[in-house]
Amino acid sequence: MKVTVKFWSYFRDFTECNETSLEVDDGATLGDLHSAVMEQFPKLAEMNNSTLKAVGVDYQTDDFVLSDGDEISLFPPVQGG
Amino acid sequence: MKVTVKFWSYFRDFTECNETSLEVDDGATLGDLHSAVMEQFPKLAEMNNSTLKAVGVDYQTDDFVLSDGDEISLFPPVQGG
Amino acid sequence: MKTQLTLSPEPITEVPPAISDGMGAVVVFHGVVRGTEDGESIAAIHYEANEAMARHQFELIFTAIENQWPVESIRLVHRVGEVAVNEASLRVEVIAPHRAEAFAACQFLIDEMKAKVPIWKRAVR
Amino acid sequence: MKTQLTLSPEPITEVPPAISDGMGAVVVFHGVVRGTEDGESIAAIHYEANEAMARHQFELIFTAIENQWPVESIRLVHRVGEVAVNEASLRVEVIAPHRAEAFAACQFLIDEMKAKVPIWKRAVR
Repeated sequence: MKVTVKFWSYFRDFTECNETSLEVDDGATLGDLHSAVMEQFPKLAEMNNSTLKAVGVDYQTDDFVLSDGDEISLFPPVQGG
Repeated sequence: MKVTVKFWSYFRDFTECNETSLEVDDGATLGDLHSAVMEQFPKLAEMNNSTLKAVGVDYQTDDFVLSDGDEISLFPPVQGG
Repeated sequence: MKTQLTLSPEPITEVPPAISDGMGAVVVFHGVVRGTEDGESIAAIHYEANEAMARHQFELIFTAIENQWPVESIRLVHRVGEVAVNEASLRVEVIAPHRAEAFAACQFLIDEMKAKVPIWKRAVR
Repeated sequence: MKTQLTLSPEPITEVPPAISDGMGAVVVFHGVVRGTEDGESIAAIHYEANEAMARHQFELIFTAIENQWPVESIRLVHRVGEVAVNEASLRVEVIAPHRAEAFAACQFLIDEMKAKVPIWKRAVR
């Protein structure tokens, strides 16, 4: 199945990419997807522990099971205010 | 020596008086003065424990030694805001 | 630390904060007269102040704040006389470099005022 | 509880609080862009928002507040795009019956925002 990944803030500088599409296996989790993305964009791996992950408009943990067409956001710690 | 006592808020309703003058002994304390005032205005005695006492613009405790001409304020708990 | 203290019967008008360089946080509190007092409907609250002492006690609180937090400015307006329901009786504005100290100083100021500043209220029915 | 959420590049203008009966406390916080970032002089901060998610996360925080405190209304404006030094990037207004809950809700809202709402900044030199 296919999901979309969006990068935000300086993650875009690391990936030189706003948004990408990935094929993942059925039953793949958000954690699996994050690992695949870090393989594709090694600079993101440095931020592994501080990366925030959302599916749609909600935060999700690594064990969240993805569905076809999901839109994933990966981004660094937020800084509003 | 002579001191002035001012009443504030509903203490004025109790005393039916804005301000009074009292003769006190040399060396009299704020506590002595308060006792004398409560004798003169018995309704104030009901508020004994919640009465706030100032000399001039500063709060003082009962052991504060008065001077001739001091202006004492007696009032109930404050309610600003 | 700049301070401005106003005790006045005039309605409180909103004034934009005067931000200077390096200041990141402005906290403004309005205390507003509510329509009931001890469960009964009221029309207004009449505030009485022992004004000289109130000014002095506010200054003591300002000094205590200056000694505790890096606050840039405090402006405080407390109305005296009659204040109608739904009107503000109090406005406090605290400006500081960061929000933690602005909130802490503003709440400390109001708590101390409610314990020490000789202002009293009387419901007007 | 009434809420109003604005994410906009427009400068934040002061609006008088809309007090309704029974409300005794208004807390307003302004977050202001400071002239230095990590010790270096800056001209502005550029704010980027993941807007759909930011709106949703703010709504979740508003709901958490409604479940904890008797708050009457929250109005929040966060600017996006470039905000010059000494201008406000954030305005939060909380109206509640009493000051304790107004202060608590306002501080909770800002703390939660800083942990969860996808907005990022970039210094403009």
